[in-house]
Order: sequence, then C-alpha cells, then structure tokens
Amino acid sequence: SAGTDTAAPAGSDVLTPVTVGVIPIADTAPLYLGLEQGFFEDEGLDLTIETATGGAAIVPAVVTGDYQFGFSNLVSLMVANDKGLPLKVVNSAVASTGDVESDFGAVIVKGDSPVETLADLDGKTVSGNSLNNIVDTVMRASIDRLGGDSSSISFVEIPFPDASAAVENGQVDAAFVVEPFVTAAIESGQRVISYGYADFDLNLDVAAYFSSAATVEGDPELVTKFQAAMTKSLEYAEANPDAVRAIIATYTATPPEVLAKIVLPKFPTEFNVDAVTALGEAALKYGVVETAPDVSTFLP
Amino acid sequence: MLSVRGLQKIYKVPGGEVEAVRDLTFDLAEGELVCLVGPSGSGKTTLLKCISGLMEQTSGTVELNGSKVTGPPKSMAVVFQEYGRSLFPWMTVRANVELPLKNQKVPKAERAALVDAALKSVGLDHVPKSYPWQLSGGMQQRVAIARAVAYRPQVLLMDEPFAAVDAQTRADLEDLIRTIWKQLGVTILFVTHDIDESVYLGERVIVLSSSPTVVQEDLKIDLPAERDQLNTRALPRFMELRSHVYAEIQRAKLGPVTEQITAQRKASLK
Amino acid sequence: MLSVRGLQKIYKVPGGEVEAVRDLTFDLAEGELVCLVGPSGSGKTTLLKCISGLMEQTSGTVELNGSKVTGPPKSMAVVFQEYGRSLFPWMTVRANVELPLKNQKVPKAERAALVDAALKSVGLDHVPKSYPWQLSGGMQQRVAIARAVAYRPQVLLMDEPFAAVDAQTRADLEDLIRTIWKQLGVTILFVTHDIDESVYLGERVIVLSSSPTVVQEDLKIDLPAERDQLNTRALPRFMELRSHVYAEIQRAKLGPVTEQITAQRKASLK
Amino acid sequence: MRNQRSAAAGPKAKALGLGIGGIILFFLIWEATPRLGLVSDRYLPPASEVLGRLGQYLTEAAFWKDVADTMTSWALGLVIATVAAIVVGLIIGSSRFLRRATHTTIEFLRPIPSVALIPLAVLIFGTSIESTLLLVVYASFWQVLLQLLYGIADVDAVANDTAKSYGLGPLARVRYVIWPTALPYLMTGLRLAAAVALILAITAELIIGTPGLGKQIALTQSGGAISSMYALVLATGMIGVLINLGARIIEKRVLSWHPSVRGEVVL
Amino acid sequence: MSPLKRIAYFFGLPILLIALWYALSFGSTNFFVPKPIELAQTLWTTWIGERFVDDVLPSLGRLAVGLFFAIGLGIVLGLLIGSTRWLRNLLEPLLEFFRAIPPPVLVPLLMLLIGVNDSMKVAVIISGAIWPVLLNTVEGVRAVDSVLSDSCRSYGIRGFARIRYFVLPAVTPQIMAGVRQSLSIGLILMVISEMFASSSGLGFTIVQFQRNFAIPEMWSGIVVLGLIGLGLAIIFQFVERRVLHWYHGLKEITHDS
Ligand SMILES: Nc1ncnc2c1ncn2[C@@H]1O[C@H](COP(=O)(O)OP(=O)(O)OP(=O)(O)O)[C@@H](O)[C@H]1O
Ligand SMILES: Nc1ncnc2c1ncn2[C@@H]1O[C@H](COP(=O)(O)OP(=O)(O)OP(=O)(O)O)[C@@H](O)[C@H]1O
Ligand SMILES: O=[N+]([O-])[O-]
Ligand SMILES: [Mg+2]
Ligand SMILES: [Mg+2]
Repeated sequence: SAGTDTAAPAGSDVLTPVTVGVIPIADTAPLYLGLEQGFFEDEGLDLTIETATGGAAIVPAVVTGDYQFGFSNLVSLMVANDKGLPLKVVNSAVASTGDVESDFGAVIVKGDSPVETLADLDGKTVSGNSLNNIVDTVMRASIDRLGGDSSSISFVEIPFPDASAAVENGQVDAAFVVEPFVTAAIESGQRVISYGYADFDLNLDVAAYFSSAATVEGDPELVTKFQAAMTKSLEYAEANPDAVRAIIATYTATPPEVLAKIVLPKFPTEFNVDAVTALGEAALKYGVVETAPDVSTFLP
Repeated sequence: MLSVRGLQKIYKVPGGEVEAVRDLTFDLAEGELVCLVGPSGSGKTTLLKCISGLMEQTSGTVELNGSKVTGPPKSMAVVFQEYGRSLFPWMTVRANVELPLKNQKVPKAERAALVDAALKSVGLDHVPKSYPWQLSGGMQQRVAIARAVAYRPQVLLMDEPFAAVDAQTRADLEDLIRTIWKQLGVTILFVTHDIDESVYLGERVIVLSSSPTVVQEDLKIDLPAERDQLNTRALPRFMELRSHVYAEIQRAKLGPVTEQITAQRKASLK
Repeated sequence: MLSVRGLQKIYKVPGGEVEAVRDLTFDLAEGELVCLVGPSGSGKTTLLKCISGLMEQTSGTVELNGSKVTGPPKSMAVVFQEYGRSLFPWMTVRANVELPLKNQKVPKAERAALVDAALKSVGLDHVPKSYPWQLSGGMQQRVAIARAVAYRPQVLLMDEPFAAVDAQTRADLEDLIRTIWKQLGVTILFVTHDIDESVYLGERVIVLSSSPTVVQEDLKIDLPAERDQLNTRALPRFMELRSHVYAEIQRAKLGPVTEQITAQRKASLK
Repeated sequence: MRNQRSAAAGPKAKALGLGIGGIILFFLIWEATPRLGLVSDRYLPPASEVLGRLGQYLTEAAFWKDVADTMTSWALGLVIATVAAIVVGLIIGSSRFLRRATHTTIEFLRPIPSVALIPLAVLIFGTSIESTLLLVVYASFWQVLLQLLYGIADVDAVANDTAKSYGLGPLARVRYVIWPTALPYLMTGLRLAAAVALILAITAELIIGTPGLGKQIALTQSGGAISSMYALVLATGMIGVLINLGARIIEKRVLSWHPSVRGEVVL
Repeated sequence: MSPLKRIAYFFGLPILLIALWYALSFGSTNFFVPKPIELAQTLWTTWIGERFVDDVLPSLGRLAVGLFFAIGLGIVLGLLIGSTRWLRNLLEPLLEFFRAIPPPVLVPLLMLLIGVNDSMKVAVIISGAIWPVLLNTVEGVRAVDSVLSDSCRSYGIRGFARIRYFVLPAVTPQIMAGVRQSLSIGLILMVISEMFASSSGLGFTIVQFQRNFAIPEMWSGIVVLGLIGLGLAIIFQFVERRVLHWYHGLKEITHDS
C-alpha cells in the first residue's frame, strides 16, 4: 500500500469532495484508515469526515445533502425507512465478531450478582444507550429465545459511559455496554452474561453507511466510488487490527493502554442478509417498526 | 393663557374610588405668578399633574394657549414635590440640569452657560460633579429647581419647591423666582404651604378647599411689584392679606365645602 | 442622657472626601426638647444618622445613657427627611404604623389602640387602608410621624418632619409634639428649617454652621412651658429669640466658621 | 452593614481570599469523597488527579484550540442574542400594546428547549458553527429579553414624569430614563445569559459534534477517559467563573450609581 | 380591559404567525418541517389519552417539585447570600462554577450521587432553575432602598422580622422576574433530565420521536412544551398580580396616564 500513498490518481486531477458524517467510535475506524491509506483519493474522492455524537445530527445533514454519506446503526435505518425518510443503505460497516465468548458489545452485571444468563433478568431493570433501538431489540430477542420474558423487564436509558457505574451502584441490574466499557467493566470485577450482538447472530451487521435517495439516484457514480473505497478500507481494517487500534487513538480519547486490550468488531464487506432479516423481524416483533423492512430493497 | 375648566379627578383604587378633585375652574393670564395653597391632601399635586398633561383628568378640560392639553407640552416645566425621586440617580447634578436642554438640542456653549447660571442662582455651583444621592435634601431640591430654571419654560409649575431648604435660602430662592418671572415673563403656578410665602410671591393666591376639592378663594395680591424680604413683609397690607389667607385655609380645613356654598361664593365673586 | 462629643463625619466619594461634619459637641438632658437648625447641607441629616447609629462617624463619640451608640438603639425612633421613601409601599398606612409595635411584640389590643390614637392625632384616621403611594406628600409625612409617635420611644429624632404639611396642620402637629413630649417625658431632637418653629417648639435651639459643620450657637429658649400658637408667637421675647436665631443662621451661611473662632466662642460660653 | 465597614481595610483582597477559600473547601470535599470510598474513584476520580490532568491539558495546543472554538461560539452567540434582545425589549417594553400583544407568543416560545431545536439547526446549517450559534442565541435571547422587560417596568413614576414634563420624547426617555433604570436588570440578565450561552455552546458541541470543548467532553466520555472528562468539565466551570468575574467588573463600572454598588463604598 | 380585547391580545399574534407559517409551508415538502394542519392532527392523536397520563403527568409532577425547591432554595439562599457580604464572597466563585456546567455533563454525576430515579431528575431541574431566582434575589437584596433600610434599623426591626416585613417584599419584584425565567428553564431541564437514564416522560418521548424520525410527533411534543410553558406563565401572572398588587399600583400611576 506504500505505492498508493504517493501515486496521484492518473487521469483526473480534480477530486470529488465528499463528506461523511460518523460517530467517533471504534466502529468507524475503517473510514479513518481509508482516508489515511489514500483509498478514497484512489477513487477520486476528497474525503472529509465530520463527527457527531448521534444520528440526530447526522441524518438531517445527509437528507439535506450537506453530507453525502452517514454512519448509523441498522435499526435506526430501519426506523427511518419505516417512517418514509428518503434514506438508502449503501455499504456495510461493522458487525459482531462471530464469537459468543468475546465481542465488542456485552450485557454486564455486578460481580456478585445472582444473574447468570439473560433468562435470569425477568422482572429486573436493564439499561441500554437508547431504547426502541438495536440494543434493546437484540436483548429482548435473546431473552425470549432463552425462555425468559422480555416484557417483564423494565428498560431504562443510560449512556454507555455511565452504565457500569449504574450497575455497580445497583441502580440497574444489568447494562448493555460496548467497548471500551466492556473491558473496563470486566477489569473492575463485573461480569458479562451475554455478548449481546453475537448472541443474537454470530455475524450480525450492527451498523451501516447510508446516503439519501437523492444522492443515490442522482449521482450513482459517486456512490460506486464510495463503495469501492469503503470496501478497500474495510478489508484493510480487518487485516490490520494494530493499524485499527493505532488510528482509533487519533480520533477518540480512549487511553492507549485501554485500546491495546479492547475487543475489536468485525469489518465485513458484505451484509449478512439472514441476520439483517432476523433483526428486522425482531424490530417488528418488539414494536420498534411498524413493518419489517424488505431486505432485498433495504440493503444495496 | 392657561385655563382650567371644571376639572375633576377621581382615582380608582381597588374597592372604590377617591374623588381627589371635584370641580376646579380658574385661569392664568400670560405672565402671571399665581400661588396655590390648600390643606394637605386637597389635590394640589393632582391638579398640577393634570395641568402638565402627565395624568388624565376624569372630566373637565385644561387649555394652554387655546389648545387642549393632552400630553406634556414642551413649553412647560414642572418641579415635583418628590424632588428626591425626580432626579436621575445615574446622572451627576450637572447632567441632571443639562438633560432637558440637551434634549432640546440647545448648542453646547449656550447650554453650559445656562446650566452654570442656574446652578449658581440656587447656590450649588460647587457640586456639579456630585450625584444626587450624595447631596442633602435641600440641595437635591435646589437641583430640581435649577433644572426647571435652566430650561426657561413658558409655563413653570412648582410643587412645594422650597419645602426642604432653610429659611435664608428660601428667602433667596423666593427672590430668584420673582426675578426670573419678571425677566423672562414666564407664567408661574406655585404650590406652597407657607402662607407668608404665597402672599409674598404671588400676584394672586388661589385657596383650595379640602378634598373633594373646589376653589375656595381666588385672591388678588395688591402689593407693590417690587418686593423685598424685609420691607414688603412688614407692610400692613401684607399682614392683612396673610391673615385673610390664613383664615380661608382654616375654613377650608373645617370640612369640604358643599357644592352649593361654593356655587354661591362663585356667583358672589363675579 | 444623650451626649455627642467631637463628632466628625467624612464621606468618602470616588475621587476624594467630603467633610460634612467637622466637630460637634453637645448634650441633651433626659426629657429635653431641642431644635436643630442650620443651613441646607450643613450636616443635620448626617448628624441624626450618626446619633441614631445608622451610620458610623469618622471620629468622636455618641453616648446614650452613658453607653456608646454603635448600632440603632431600640429606644429611639427616627422620622426621616425622605418620608416618601421611608414608608413601605407594600403595606397599608395602618400596617406601616403598626409594624414596629408588632416587632416589639406589643399585644394586639394595645397595639390597635396605639395605632388608632397615633393616626387620629395626625389627622389620618380616615385612610388606614390606603397604601402610602395613594396619599399626598403631606399625608405620607404624617404617616411617618404617626409611626414614630405610636412607637413611644425614649428618644425621638425628627428630620424636618413638617416640611410637606400645610400651615394649619403644621401648627396642630407642633402642638401635638409638645403634648407628647410633656405627657411621655420623651427626649426629642427636632431638625427644622423654620426658625419660628424652632423657637416655638424647643426648650433649646442649636444652630449649626455651614459645612464643615460645628455648633455655632446653643441657645436656651426661655419661653413659658405652656405655649400656644397665638399668644406665644406674639410675645416680645419670642420675637427677640427668633431674630437672634435668624441672625445666627445668616452668619452661618456666610461661610464656614473657622475652628479657631468656634473654639473661642465655646470658651466664652463656659 | 457593620461587617461591611470593618471589611473596608483591603476589601478586595479579603473578598478574593474568601472566594479562593470557598474553592479550596470545595476541592477538599471532592478529594475526600472518592478517597473515603463514598463513591468509587473509577467513576469520580479524586480532585488531585483531575487537576493534574487539567494541568496537562493547559500545556496542549489542541486544548486551547478547543477553548478558542467554544469561546468563539459563546461570544458571537451572546453578542447576537444580547443586541437582538435589547432592540426587541426596548421596542416591546416601551409600548403597552406590544407588551400585551406579544405576551402569549413569548411565553410559548421561551420554554422550548434549545436542544429540541438541534434537528432544525442541523437542517438549516449542517454541523457548522452556525448550528451551535443558533442554539446559543435562542437560549440566551430569552434571558436577556425577560430581564429587560422587568427592568423597563421598574421605571420610577416620578422620574418618568419628570422626563415627560421636560419634553423628552419616547426615544430620549429610553436613552436617559428607561435604559439606566433597566440596566441593573439587564446586567443580571447578561450574567444569566452568559452562563446559558456557555452551557449551550458546550451542549451543542457535545451533541452536534461541532469542534470545541463540548465535543472533547463527548469524546472523553465515550472513550472512557474519566479523569480527562472531569478535567474538561472543570475547565468549563472555570471559564464560567472568569466570565462572571468579567461581568462583575463591567457591572461595577456601568452601575457605580446604583445602590447595590455604591452601598458598599459609602456605608 | 374587556374580555373581548383580552382574547384579541391573547390570540392575535399567534394566529397571525400561524397564518404566515401556513403560507410559507404551503408548497414545501421538507420531511423535517411540519405543516400546521398536520401538526394539529398529530398533536391531538399523539398526546391526548394514555400518553398524557403515562408521560406528561409524571413529568409535570417532577417539574412542580423541582420548581418548588428551586424557587424556595433560590429565595432563601439569595436572601442569605445577598445580605451577608462574606458569604457572597465565599460562595460566588463556586456558584458561578456550577452554573457554568452544562446539565448534560452534570447528569452523569448526579446519577452517580443520587441514583437513577425521580430525585435525580428533580435535582437536575433544581440545578438549572435555581439560578435566575438566586441571582435576582441576591441583586435585589443588594439594591434595597437605603431610607427604608434605615427605617427598619431605627425601629429595631432585625433578623427574621426584617426579612419578612422589609427585605422579602422589597425584593419581590426582582424575585418574580427570576421566577418567571425559572419556570421556562425548569421546563427545559425537565426535558434534559429525561434524556438520560429514563424510560418515560415528556422529554423522553420527544427525544424518542426525534431519534425515530417521527418528525411531526416530535414537533407536536415541542408544541406541548410551549403550551405547558404558556400555562405556567398564565398561572404565574395570576400569582404575580396578587403578590405584587402594591407594586403594580405604584408603577401604574403613570403607565395608565
Ligand atoms: N395614586 C393615587 N391613588 C389614590 N388616591 C390618590 C392617589 N394620589 C393621590 N390620591 C389622593 O388624592 C388626594 C389629593 O392628593 P394630592 O397629592 O393631590 O394632594 P396635595 O394637595 O398635593 O397634598 P400635599 O400638600 O399633602 O402634597 C389625597 O386624598 C390622596 O390620598
Ligand atoms: N452619601 C453621601 N456621599 C457624599 N456626600 C454626602 C452624602 N450624604 C451627604 N453628603 C454631603 O454631606 C453634607 C451634609 O449633608 P446632610 O444631608 O447631612 O445635610 P442637611 O443638613 O441634612 O441638609 P438639608 O437641610 O438640605 O437636608 C452635604 O454637603 C452633602 O453633600
Ligand atoms: O435551552 N436549553 O436546552 O437549555
Ligand atoms: Mg402634594
Ligand atoms: Mg437633611
């Protein structure tokens, strides 16, 4: 890849500017890597990464065309699709590790908690970062699959950074957290009872890159270029975990010693259609969407 | 010049009405100096507020130079009884006196001269940079007087302007008012509690009844035009006049004169 | 009873100092009624504020019954020159007068009697439910007086308490003060601008020089104890005394007396 | 009042000393809370650790860049909001008709949280500084406006009559009477607004992700760098203290005639 | 004022603005910008019924408790701090420090110290709504009329009596200015407090709508907030007229002329 760093794209001097709105977490490392490695430049794209802390700021910007692409979890995109928002999924982004013993998202409990599995959570209080979204959908599905009763559980919203403290202080019985808080929780003596995403499906696509319908229809060439660059970036990230850890340090505030220990997600280039279909059905079952997405048109 | 006709003022208060002024009718000729006396609470301040267009009367009219007064006329200046609150605490003494002139766009040099002269005439040329709240009560009141004097109004309404100043200063200020009046030909309506003062100062003294108020007496002061603190006050006619006013006020205080009696008196005066 | 020794007050103002009172020394015996006169701005209000412990003097001492005054003593009441601002606008007239008594935990029935009597004595028994801002200037001032009277203090300080009331009411209030003074044996220090009033009211008149202030004259008023508006004022001795005070004030106004001269005068008085 | 006078000897030094004393007391309590195990130090690190981290930040150029970004939004937003509120306030405040006619609308718009306007802001301005500005302006505008309206209502009747009787027209009265009377209220409004503007600048950065201290706080939060996060929160608070200090100095100058300021000099 | 005029004043400008909005949004198809009629329908279907009882009422309850304490504490602390110079010097930097911390940052800390419960949400409301009352009270106490203050002192009215009969009424106009600010800030913080560690409430619901792209519903939630604010303002005005009748009398001498 050393060659691509310096080689100017032959033929076209002028790069097409493209802005992607993302959340600055480990999940979006491939995009940063792709920028660093020049994969976007190779495709004739002049990439600008804009960060936001959630979809609330990214989606409107993509819809208005301020950003050409955005990053969001899949259930949010299903909801948007359900509400008739003109958004299109264009590329895979991040998925569970395929390992039920180690993933980047987990349900944690206090070290001395009697809770052993998701099925023991009946009647208890559980937190997720945002309700009626991917986190509680996968938890509910797993609980019910294990013979528990997800409707007996009261879910509350607690942001990932504060969830471990809430578990420790007994304010919630269990919490869904993602890295780096999974590692931190385990180190402080808390226990993982379920790697939530992997438990739902070993290879669950958690989030995706999307664009507006207007961009997809009006500038298919741009989308193709983005997809090509993204694929290269995802492959590169998947192959170079150390590079991933290194680049995360540049755009997050996670201390390096923590970064060295966290579990990285998978960066697939293709969607796991079955898992997405199951996720859609779960979202429908738990009332997150009114109609399950038609996966054949929902995915690119 | 200034004509008050059938003026009535009723204050609306929660749970009732207060008829402060019942029926006042009198005229001020151009360049007259008239003193207004009356018991405490007889509506002198109320009357002044109506004349100056600051408050709307309940009925009756006030006319200045033939046109109805509906808002404060520019050519009028008022010295308020509550002198302390009529000075702006955020301005120095000088700025307080200067403000109306500045507002009238009087050129700077002329303005400075007028302010200096006015402050000097009330004996306050040494404190122009002080703030009102750094002054004694009497000094504050004199600032308010200086402001009115510097403004050179056509009509000057003064509500007990000397209440807070000492006897000597009061005498000086009385003479100042008469001097200004003669020099500038300004029309003055002067409210006071001091009977001697009303006689000494005025060309006419109007005595108000107690509330609800009517004009109880309208007395011509036939003293010489040139007055002087020592000699004028010693004149037998002065003594007569002050005794008359005193008696009238005492009568006023005995109780509100009924409209009937007032009507009679009015008729008899014509 | 009340002893003022070498009192000096310097106001600090941005960019300098104002020496309002230079050196005041005098005594009030228990149950005395002393009038204080002096030119406008001579520091009468300042002096009263120091005596009542509302303001700290720069140097000198004030002693009440042998102990230094450092804060407002409970047994003292003050009627302020700025009467309008000394009344609580959120309380009715009655509540204003009643408040100090309530604060002293005077029983309800006694309180009501005291308030009624005080309001009646100043001629305001018809407006107890009005608010101060619904009253005329003179009425407001009388409310402040009623409040002090109802309080039955041991020492009563009054700062031009009659400035806003009419002549007739003033005469009535003067007699009221003398009556209260005789009945209750209260010690009174009374600031006024009216020379006749000071002589008529006081057992002694203290004349202040103009600022920076010293005592210019301390005059015993040797009039009969029983006074009456018509006869007392007509006494030749009354005329003499008022002329004397008048002359002193005029002298005071001519300029601040130097400390030296004051010292001489003090020596010669002993 | 008595103690005010005894403080006359070096009152400024004494005030400063007390203020610093209060801050030290606060830090001591903070230090003790995790050390005594009242709260786990994984969730609330002791003050010393956070102060150390803050010290480190102070040497980093990136930190100062964030501070500059936040302060730019703050200052711009505050100025726009204040100017707008003063103009609107003086117009509405001096007319009884407008005061009544706008009442419903103002009371309806005022409690709408700026944060609820984030989608709208992003929709109109994207994630540029204007989005943050919109939120800052919206939130602080009402603070100033309302205080100003109350201030205008407080104009002394006699003072206003005096001005009217001397022929001061509505504009002159605004300048010479209404404005000075409302100024103390306005200063309080400004101090309220200054804090709200800072809060909104940080909150907007936090949620929208425009560059500044807020974004950095969000990053440290999601990155689990807890002492860094508290160090940044501390920095935010300190900026608030500095802003208030500045406001106080301006106030002392502008309101030297006002009882709240002069009372301490004279009595 | 006649009732008719009152109604005209109340609805005049809002109707004008809605008409303008209607005209402007006529041809618009923007997903994020609602239309008046659509919004009115959504408002009705979304908030009337179960949601009102489950989400709006509990929020209002917390708001009421929070405001009660914010106003009470603000007045008490304000009187204390305003009349005690050393206390003011001691606390002012600290108070300014806490005032500058954005609630979204404060929430995790309060969660840590108080827990995930109604008390925490009430604490968030207090933490923000207290400032206008506190600041206005402090400033008001500092600016009380000197002659009135002297009157009190000379009559030996001190301590609690001084507060009750003098300072408190004198400062009430300023306090009311602060309270009015606090009402809307409290409402804002009610929303913010429900954005974290929550599972129901008006604020929570609005944020849910926003996240789930239920845009008309989200706007209808904002309208509900505005209406609640308006309701608070009307209650407030009623109370203020009562508490400050002397003040309005005092000031309206000229305003009416
Ligand atoms: N704002 C008001 N509301 C109700 N009543 C009022 C108001 N202002 C004045 N009054 C009443 O009107 C009457 C006349 O008051 P006004 O102030 O005009 O008297 P005045 O002649 O100026 O008295 P004074 O010589 O004592 O100043 C009084 O009885 C007073 O109580
Ligand atoms: N707060 C203040 N700051 C500065 N100077 C002041 C202050 N108060 C009073 N003075 C000055 O002190 C002097 C005495 O004032 P004081 O009010 O005691 O006079 P007074 O004898 O009561 O006058 P009057 O009869 O006019 O009420 C005046 O020169 C005044 O300007
Ligand atoms: O307006 N606020 O969201 O604080
Ligand atoms: Mg009057
Ligand atoms: Mg005085």
